[in-house]
Amino acid sequence: MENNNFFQNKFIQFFLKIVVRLLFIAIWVSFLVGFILLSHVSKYLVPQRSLSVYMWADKIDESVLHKFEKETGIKIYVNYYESNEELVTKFEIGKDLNCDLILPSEYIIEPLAKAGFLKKIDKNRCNFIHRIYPEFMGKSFDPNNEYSFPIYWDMIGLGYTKSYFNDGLPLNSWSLIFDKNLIPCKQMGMVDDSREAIFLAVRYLDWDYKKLDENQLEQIKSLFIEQKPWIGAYTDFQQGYFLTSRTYPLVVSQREIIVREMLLHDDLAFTMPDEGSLLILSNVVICASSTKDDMIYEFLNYIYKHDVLMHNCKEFCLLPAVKDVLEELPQEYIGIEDILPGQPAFERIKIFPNILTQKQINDVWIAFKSF
Amino acid sequence: MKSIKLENITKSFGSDIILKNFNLEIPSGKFFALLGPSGCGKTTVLRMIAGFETPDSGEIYLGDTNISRLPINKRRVNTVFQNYALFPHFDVFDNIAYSLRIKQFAPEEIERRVEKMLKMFGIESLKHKSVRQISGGQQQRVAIARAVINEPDVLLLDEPLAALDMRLRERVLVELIELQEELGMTFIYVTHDQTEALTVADKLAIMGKGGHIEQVGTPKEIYEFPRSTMVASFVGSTNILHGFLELEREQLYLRIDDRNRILVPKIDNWQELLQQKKVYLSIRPEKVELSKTPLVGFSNHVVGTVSAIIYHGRSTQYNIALVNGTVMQVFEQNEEHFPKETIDYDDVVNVYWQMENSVLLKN
Amino acid sequence: MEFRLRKIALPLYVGIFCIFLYLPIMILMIYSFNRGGFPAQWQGLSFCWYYDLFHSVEIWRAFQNSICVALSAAFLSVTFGLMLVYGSKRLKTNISYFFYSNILVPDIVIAVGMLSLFSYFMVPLGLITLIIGHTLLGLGFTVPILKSRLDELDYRLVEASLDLGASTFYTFRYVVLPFLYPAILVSTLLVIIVSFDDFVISFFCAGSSAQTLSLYVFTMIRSGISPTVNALSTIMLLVSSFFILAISLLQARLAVRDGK
Amino acid sequence: MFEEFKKLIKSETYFFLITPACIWQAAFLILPIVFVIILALSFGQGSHLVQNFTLENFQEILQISQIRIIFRSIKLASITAVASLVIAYPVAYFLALHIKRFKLFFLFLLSVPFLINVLVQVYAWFFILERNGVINHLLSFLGLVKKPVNFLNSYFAIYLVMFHVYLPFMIMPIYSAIEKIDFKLIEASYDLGANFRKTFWHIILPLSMPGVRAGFFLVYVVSFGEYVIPALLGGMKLFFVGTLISEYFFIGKDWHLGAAFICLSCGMLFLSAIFYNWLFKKITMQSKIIR
Repeated sequence: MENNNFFQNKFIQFFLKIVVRLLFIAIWVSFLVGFILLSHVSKYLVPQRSLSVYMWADKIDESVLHKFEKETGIKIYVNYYESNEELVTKFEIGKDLNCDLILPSEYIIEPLAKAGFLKKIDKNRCNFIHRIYPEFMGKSFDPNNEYSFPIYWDMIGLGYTKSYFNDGLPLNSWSLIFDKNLIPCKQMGMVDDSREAIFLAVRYLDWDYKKLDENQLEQIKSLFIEQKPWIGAYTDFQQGYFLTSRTYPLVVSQREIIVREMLLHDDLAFTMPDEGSLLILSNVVICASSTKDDMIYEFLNYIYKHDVLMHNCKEFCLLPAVKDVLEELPQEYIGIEDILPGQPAFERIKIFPNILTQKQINDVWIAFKSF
Repeated sequence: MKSIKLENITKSFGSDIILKNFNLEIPSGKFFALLGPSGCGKTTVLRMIAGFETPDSGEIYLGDTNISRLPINKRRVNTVFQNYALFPHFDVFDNIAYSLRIKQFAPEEIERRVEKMLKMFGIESLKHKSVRQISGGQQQRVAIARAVINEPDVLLLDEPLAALDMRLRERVLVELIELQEELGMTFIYVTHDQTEALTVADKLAIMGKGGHIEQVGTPKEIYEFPRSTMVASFVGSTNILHGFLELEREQLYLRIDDRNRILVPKIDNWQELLQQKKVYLSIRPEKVELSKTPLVGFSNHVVGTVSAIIYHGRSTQYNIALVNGTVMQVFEQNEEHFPKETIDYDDVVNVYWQMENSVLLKN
Repeated sequence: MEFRLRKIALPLYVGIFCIFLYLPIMILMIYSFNRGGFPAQWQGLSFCWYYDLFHSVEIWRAFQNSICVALSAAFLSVTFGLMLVYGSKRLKTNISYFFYSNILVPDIVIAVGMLSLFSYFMVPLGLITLIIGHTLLGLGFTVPILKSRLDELDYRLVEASLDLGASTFYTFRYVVLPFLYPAILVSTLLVIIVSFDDFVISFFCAGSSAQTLSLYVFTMIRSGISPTVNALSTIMLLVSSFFILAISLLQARLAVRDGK
Repeated sequence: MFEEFKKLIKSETYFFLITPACIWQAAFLILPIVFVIILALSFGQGSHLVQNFTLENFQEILQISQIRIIFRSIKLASITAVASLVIAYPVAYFLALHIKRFKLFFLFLLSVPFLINVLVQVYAWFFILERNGVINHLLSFLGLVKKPVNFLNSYFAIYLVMFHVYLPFMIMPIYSAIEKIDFKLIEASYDLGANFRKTFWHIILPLSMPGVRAGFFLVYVVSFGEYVIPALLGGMKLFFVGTLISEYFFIGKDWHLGAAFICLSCGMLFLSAIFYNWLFKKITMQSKIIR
């Protein structure tokens, strides 16, 4: 009887109702949380003898990886990313990203190392260090090569259609793309990377790329705005397509993209302007969260092997940072003369140190793309 | 105020032939009703007069002008639609003023004429109400007002009462008659309800299935002298007896079974009918007398048993099964609370009627 | 004159419109059978690009991811949508209308919002986050469809069933569910298509860690023309047209069954 | 006691049923939007995303470049919505009022592009518009141009594909609105002396307005945040709202500014939508007034 009274009290009933509802909500929320946590579980589902590698597309050929898997029984999971910034974002989001090895560009290593995402490399376990050109070692982003070793290098230059420019390019200079009076064609392709574009502008203006002030950035911005009318497209991927389809006769591009097309089309050529250009280094780094050291070093030593590196370089027209491979690499895969380390032209390719903040770069880029 | 003439109209939708060589003449200034069962093509006739459909062949004349190829908006004919088709995004005033505004009358003129209409239909208070908010009867008034403000030669009404309830219908019918008298324009009223048509029309046409006219005439003519079984049975209720004709001493008899024959009036073509094996006769139930005791002075007499009694209030309907199996309906007025003679189930009764009150039908 | 304008000009216009709508897709499909790599030069019939397509490991992986995400998202959004629609009908709340907004909020806002949310709670991006995003998108489609179907259900049927002593579950299973069945099928197919086609949410909430077919097409388009993309697009087109055809037929049958 | 509890839980079954969808909506639609607003109003870095609350982000964002980009997107969305409205209306009108047979087939025909992958459609246009594409071949075959024309990487390409992709979004609501109009109303209008032009302007248009509005705002809002088409067909020469947002979040890594930009652009979107709504009301009023 008393029980009944207890339940029939309106206030109690209301209270119980709320409790039950909260209970239901809690049940569903816990289901949801469990579902989300599933994403962490996937990490434990991969086989023990496996490596997770993050890299750009077209850096290591799949056949090479298959061979490695066959030889050692270590499974390689490859994740491709499309920009260094995307990689960093991913790292910041999932702190314990299931990752062992990364092949990033040079400028991203410093922030990654600072944030503690990278592990120091044990030089004793690497058998390839002596083969790397000293020119690529000890650069400003990692002075003692504690975290990284270079594996490929490349530069920005001009790709063009020979049949359009019968006597070759009128000038071998960045003014072809920046100077209104000197542009050789109505429309051309330009890189769509703010850092690279700023560096090229600095080389054209012949400023010291190691220190830039706000005033100079303003001038670069107005240079870009001025340049816009004769730029057909800003792109990081389509340069080869633009040249071969004859959409634009002249494009600013990374060498490897153009050389890949040069192998198939005789009509194309690549050149590096006399003012010098940007050096891009691809490096190997190890994730701090990785615990698979043995396998990592086995893999590292494997990909630096002469044959393996040669295969990748020929497949994707990459330039190796390893001396014995580069010296043997046929000229057609290099696509440009006198560029090897030690030769005079090489002196004019420089790394762009991280002297600008991301915000400064953004401001320039957004401002000129808003016009 | 113009008459309408339809000549040799043929109309088909796809492979369905709705009308074939259809002819009809509608006199001017009259309330004309077009009555027929649903699906007989009466709405198609109306839509052709309005211009929504063009006839495949044949001509339509409004007065002396041929309007069969004239666009809808050029005809001086307006329609009151079945569900009124009031423009939902306009208020009452705008709905009524629509056609005047289309014709670009001066605003003051529009105001004056719409006000007049509103007053005439007694809906001044609804002037700025949305048409969605007003009742069915009010909507109907608005629809009629909208159609007649244009002062058309002919007003077409397509079953305008279908959406109203019984009680309202009777009142609106009377109002429609008054309206027609007041405006004097030709009204063409399409319906499948015979009481509406009989009440309202000066003249009416009955359409049968297959899209042809069965009979045209005043309500009285149609009711009292139907020319076909279809008309007789469609308009009001009737008893249809059949048999074959016999001529004896200049008198015409209808032999309905071996023992009974009925005296029938002569009509124009009785000689033709004499040859036919099956001839029909219509006798309205209210024109028949019923009695248990023999009566004198009637020209016809049959005997039957009562099979059903249905009490209607003002009258009682008796179903009498004749010897040959035919069932006749008889309406008796309930004139007295306590009739002298009560008729019950299974009573054997005499059925009497006068020869003149029956009609020989053409088929 | 006016009459002729509507009788001739309008159908002509609609015809041109249909050509505009379909021509690009048709050309794309035709050229996926072109032997040559360059567009617009017909060099003979060939299935080589399809051969290439079926031998690419990456495409298969992207395809598997897409299938996995689409099916999970369809299952989740239809289940949840069904529960919501039925529950809110019985509770007589209008909460369902709230889900109509999912289509109206720009994709990119949802995507960026989720990205920042996931990053704050450190949820690694991947298939799970993708499923979450697509389920949200899917709810915007399933809830309106299921709701409008449920509204057509004569509620007295449910009451009659309950009145005859059936339990809530039994009523749902044998009265409501059979009635909703076509709508459930339609919305499932729709969510699968939407999930397969979605780009923006996939791009932000998964990126490279779980590449879907859309993302794969995106990366391929970014580097220019490739006949393999033609072949892939053709297959995707045929599959989605098949699904849409199934949806249309279902709806047509539904209309017939309801005697409309 | 136990019985009572069972009863209580049973009475809340329906609440149990509606919870998961609501939680989903709250956690992944409301919460992210709230989160974007918080990000916009705060300052922080790396893993400490929210440290201090500040309005500085908006100060930073309220610059001529960003405003210009927002207006560019508004322009893009407006032109897309208005033009596809004008293009789509006759089609929807024809489909709803003039087609009697094979209606289902035509509806199917129109709903296929509606659900085809946007990227596939973009690629198809890419294929047609490019320098060696079908159009250039056709033009040179007809002798209209001597040298192939670059259609890609231009406003022309962006708008063309925007129309193509968003037209079905416009047709469907307009079609269903016109379909709902009682044909008797149109007949009544003719009957009362109106010609086609007047019937259309005073009857059909106002009555199809709900569909027009739905289609317009659907296209307007969705094309405002469009990312793929400007990115792939515009040669990345110009930033639109969609591309800038992704720039902020992926390349620029400044989430706070990105969030502030989202808030700002959504605000502008809202204001412009209010303006268009007002405009629509005006037009509806106008079309009701008969002169």
